[in-house]
Amino acid sequence: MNAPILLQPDETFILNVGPQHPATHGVLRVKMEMSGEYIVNAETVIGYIHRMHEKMGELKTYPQFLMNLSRMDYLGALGYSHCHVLVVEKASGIVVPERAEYIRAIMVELNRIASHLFWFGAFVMDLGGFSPLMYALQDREHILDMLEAVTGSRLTYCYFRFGGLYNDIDDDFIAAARRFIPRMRKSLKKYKALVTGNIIFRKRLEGIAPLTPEMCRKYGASSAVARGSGINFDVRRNEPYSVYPEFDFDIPVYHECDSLARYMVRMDEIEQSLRIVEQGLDKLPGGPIMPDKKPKIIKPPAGDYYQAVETARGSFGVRLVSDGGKNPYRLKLRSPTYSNMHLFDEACRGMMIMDALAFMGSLDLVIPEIDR
Amino acid sequence: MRLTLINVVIAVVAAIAFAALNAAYLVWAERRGAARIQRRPGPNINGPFGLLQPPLDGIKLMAKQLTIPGGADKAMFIAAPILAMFPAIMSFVTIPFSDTIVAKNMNVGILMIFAFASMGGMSLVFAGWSSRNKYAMMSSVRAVSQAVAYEIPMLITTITVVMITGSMDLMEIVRQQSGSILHWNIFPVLGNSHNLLMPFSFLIFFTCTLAETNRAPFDLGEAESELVAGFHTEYGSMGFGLFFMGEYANIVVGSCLTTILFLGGWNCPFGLFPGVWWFILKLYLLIGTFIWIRWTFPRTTIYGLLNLSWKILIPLSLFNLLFTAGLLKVF
Amino acid sequence: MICDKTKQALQSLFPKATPEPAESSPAIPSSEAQEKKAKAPAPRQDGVVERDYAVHGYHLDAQVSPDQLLEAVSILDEAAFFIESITGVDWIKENQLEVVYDFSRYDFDTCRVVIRTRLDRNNPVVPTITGIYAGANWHERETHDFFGIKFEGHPHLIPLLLPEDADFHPLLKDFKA
Amino acid sequence: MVAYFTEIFNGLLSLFIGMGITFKEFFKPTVTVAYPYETLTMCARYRGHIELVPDEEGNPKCVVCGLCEKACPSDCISLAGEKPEGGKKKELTKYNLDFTRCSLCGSCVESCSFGAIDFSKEYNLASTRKEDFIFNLLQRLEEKKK
Amino acid sequence: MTLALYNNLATYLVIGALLFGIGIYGIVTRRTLIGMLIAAELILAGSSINFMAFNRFTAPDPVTGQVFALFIMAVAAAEAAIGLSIIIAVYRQFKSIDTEDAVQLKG
Amino acid sequence: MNPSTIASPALFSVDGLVGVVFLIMVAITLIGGLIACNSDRLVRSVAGLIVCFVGVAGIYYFLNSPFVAMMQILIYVGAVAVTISFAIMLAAPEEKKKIGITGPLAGPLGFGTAALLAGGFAVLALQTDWPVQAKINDGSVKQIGIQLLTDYSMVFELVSIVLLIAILGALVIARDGREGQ
Repeated sequence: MNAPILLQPDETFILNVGPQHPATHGVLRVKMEMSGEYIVNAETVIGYIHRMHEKMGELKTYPQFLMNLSRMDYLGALGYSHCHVLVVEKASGIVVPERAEYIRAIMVELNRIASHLFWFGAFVMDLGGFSPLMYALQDREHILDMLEAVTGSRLTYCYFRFGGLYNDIDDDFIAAARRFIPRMRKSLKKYKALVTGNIIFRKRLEGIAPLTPEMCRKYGASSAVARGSGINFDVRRNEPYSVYPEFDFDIPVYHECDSLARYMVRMDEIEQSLRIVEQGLDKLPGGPIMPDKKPKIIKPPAGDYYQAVETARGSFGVRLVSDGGKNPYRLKLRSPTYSNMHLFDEACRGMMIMDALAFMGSLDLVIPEIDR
Repeated sequence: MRLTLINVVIAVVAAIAFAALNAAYLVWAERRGAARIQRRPGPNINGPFGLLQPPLDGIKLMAKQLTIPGGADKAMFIAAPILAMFPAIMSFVTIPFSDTIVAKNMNVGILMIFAFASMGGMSLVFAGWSSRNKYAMMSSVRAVSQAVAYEIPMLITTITVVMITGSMDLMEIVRQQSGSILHWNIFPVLGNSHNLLMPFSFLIFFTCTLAETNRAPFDLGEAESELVAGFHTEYGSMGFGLFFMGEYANIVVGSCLTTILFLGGWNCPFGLFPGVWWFILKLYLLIGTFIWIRWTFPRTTIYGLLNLSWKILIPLSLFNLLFTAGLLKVF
Repeated sequence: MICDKTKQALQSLFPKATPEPAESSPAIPSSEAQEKKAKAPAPRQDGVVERDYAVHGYHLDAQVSPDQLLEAVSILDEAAFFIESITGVDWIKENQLEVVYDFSRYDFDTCRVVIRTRLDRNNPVVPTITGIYAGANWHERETHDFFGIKFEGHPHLIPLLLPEDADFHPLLKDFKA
Repeated sequence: MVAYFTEIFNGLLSLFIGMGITFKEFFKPTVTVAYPYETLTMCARYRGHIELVPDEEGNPKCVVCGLCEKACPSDCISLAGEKPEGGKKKELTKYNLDFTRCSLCGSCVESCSFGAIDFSKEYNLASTRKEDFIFNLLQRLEEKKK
Repeated sequence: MTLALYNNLATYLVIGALLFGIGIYGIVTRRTLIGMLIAAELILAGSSINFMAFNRFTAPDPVTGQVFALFIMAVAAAEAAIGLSIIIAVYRQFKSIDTEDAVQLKG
Repeated sequence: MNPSTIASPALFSVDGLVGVVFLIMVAITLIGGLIACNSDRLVRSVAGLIVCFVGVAGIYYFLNSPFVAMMQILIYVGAVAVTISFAIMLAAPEEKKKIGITGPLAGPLGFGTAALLAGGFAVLALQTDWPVQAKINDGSVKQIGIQLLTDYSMVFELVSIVLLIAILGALVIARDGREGQ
């Protein structure tokens, strides 16, 4: 951003970035008012793949709605299901066996690594580097294989059940996960040398799109967007849920506030998730994966309940308003990228288009998750 | 005059054939190379190792309809891809592949290549402008500033070489590098200059070649994550095909020039059996490096690109020029 | 700790109700009786209630009238809360729409605050809080999409997730597709 | 001045390191599978579309309780059965799966307490017609019996 | 005869004169500053051709004309740079490069 | 070198083909010039200018000075045309604007003047009996270099100063406008 900003508002033109644009990762449209290469104003237009999950939630019973959550975010599906089962369990007072909670944590963390790997590849591809995407996909493929062997699907898992899990993990999975951890650590070193250390990459991200902590707060940003701006906020730590208090892991926080900081946070998070998986495998208790007694039909008592979890993309929350019936009375899904993306309009003003798109990549967008 | 004219005609035909063949098979090489780097097989269905892929792609492109977007400047829209191919083919005329394989050796051969290379940038401008597409337009503006910025250090570095050899004749430049690798202009230990900075000149020149041919990491004109496809967003069919061929032909010309100026042309590294095969070997090693670089690095920014040229390459190449001049004065 | 402070500050919005009785008002006696809420014939009175975090997932639940809203949100803004989400609930039996604002904190002094305000279903108008939280913009547009709640003073209240020409509000209970 | 040159040097070095990595990768074996020519075996828990499970005689195990139909969030299962004359149990006469709407959640298999439906391992389903994905599972089972 | 024209001084002089004429016509009829600049470049090219032709056919010293052509190029490049920066400045001032719109320049 | 004294070579002889190439060069020079002056879009004018200069370079090549020919392309196409097109992109967002003639008489008057001048020069060129020098330059770069650094060294230095001043002046003028915003 050394170049002087040449803002001539009377000579602007409108550039339609999207809904079919290679940099927007899906059907996102940004109407940019440009002055040459500089963005004067941007308006994000979302909702192209809005599916009204919240209304579906009202029309379906609790178990029937389970699989919708994994459709929200196709990269980190398990975190979203986790939140949903947690809030319903909390509301109906179902006690989850410890083993199930451990397996959930392991699975969610593996899924988080997979999601971050895909983001890493797509982000570097946004910057014009294609090979890291393929390397990241190769590593991600190991995770998908493991998850597929347990859950039966590769992307939109429907694995968590109220009170426990769909099925148990086996020794093969544990062995595969144990093999995966050192391999992933080695890959991380490769990424560090190939991408993180690369001068071109650093020059493109250093100092780009500084987001102040205050701005993050006003928009409710979470995940790496907040942590890259020096905010030590991770729902796993701030409001511990599931078995996360049992694990020893760090929350990476960077104070540079730029796109590189957001990148670094996510890369460090992969390492931290590996630590969680490692500890989870060590501590994994035996026992059942479903509670002994569980109501046949889920009918949470009337009232409203909120649960937040830290998904790969940030603080995801489900607000459940129950009237005591078989269906939720109201189910609000608070998606993290929605808030993160909202920042973009204000933050990209005065930026060059290539920096703005690099910034957009650093937000880790998954459009179905914004649109719900 | 008699022989030269026939030579020129043959050369032009040969150059077009060479350029087209190279473009086709460099695409194949690029796709295979990229696939290897990414641990994929790459095109492997059509023919052995997918070798039939390029001609089939060519047939596909030719079979397609050339669409001209509404509101486009038709004449220039059609002229631009031709202008993209033309300079590269003209440059082949004067490139000596060996002692004997040269169409028309000129005493200002380097100048000729640079003169025609400077036209290449204009084709991007015309393509971008005539498409009436905002992405294409932005791309052509980028292409102009990029072409201007990198021509300067490239020419200065070339002048350094010309100063050492004292000739703008490409064959003469190669002849002066004959002998082992130590005579080459990249390591002129035994040559007519003892310039220790020549490896850096080579790096500067190579970087500029990357930038002038719009190759990654300097492919800002067609930055797909920002400008969709840049100046050729609106092109399909053979219009796109010509741009594609032009890009690869430019790479070949750039690599030929690098080989001649720095890597001793058709000379063998050990001083044995000079011949066209050495030239071809060096040429394709350089092109391989182009491909290798493309699939390793992310793209630079436009201001990063300009900063690199104006703040690093131009000062360094100027310093190098002065250093060489001083060296020539002393020795 | 910040919970208590925020509670004090929010309670100052309700001058007539003394803090403790507000919580044990007949409509919402305690968090245990929360289940009856939906079935309770009378809508809840305005006031601040402390909730059991382990059951409900939030600490403070403040119901304010629409004209107190900006004041309440300003209190949270000054206390460095971040906006989590804004949504609505359609209480069709009571002919009311509820707008729910979720706030939380970045630091480890965890405190989730829910501010709700009830509106007449026939004329749902509420002041916008985009002046205080710029990030409320999309949330309010989304709530407008789904419930038809008008946010007075909102700079750009056009459909966000629904099509541009949508004139229906799908999350209303009487909406039929 | 020193900073200027160190930056150039470090930058160049990082570029060469990067090129070294891709060079190493160049010589590693490929990891992809040439899909139509080679296929992977699906894991044991792979969830394809559902299939009726036959008993020893090859007849469906299904007792037409309709739980799967109720459990399905997308209403893709429609089944019918009738009591044959003299028989005690209901017999399945129709079991259709509208795979175009199925989201492979597996609720139906979970809800079945008789083990009468199971996931198939089919994954390469492709067709140009929507009707091809409305499976008549009973018919499929009968074809399998033959 | 026509095919041997390239060996004739008068041919080149006529080409130079034609280019010069085209340039003059352009300068008179063009309305934008850039158009005028382009026409001026044509005039310079026409005169360069004359220098080069005399150099080839009549000059006692075989490089004088070439040197002159080179100087003309240098001057043309300088002219283009200055001219275009003026045009940009004018454009910034008047939002137009039309000579009619820039009449305020007369003071 | 009276035209009438030279016999025209046969069309398909080598010399004849050279003549044809020359005529093509002349044609593209003039056509390029006409496009440059008459098209109603400035970018087309630049394209015409480029075509014209490539033709001029070809003519220079026929005048036995490939060095100047290449410099013509390098400087005019590579620098001047690029600069002009850059200026067009910066300064002319509305291309559809009519770039016509300034008055009803300007067209014919301009054409008349231009025709008169060009015709006059042409007649002058054809009527004069030019002294012919038998010595033909060899087009060597070396000669030009020696001349530039000996006889014309002062001019050479002055030209470099002019260029330097031009660059600085251009920067100053262009920057001034920007700061005014």
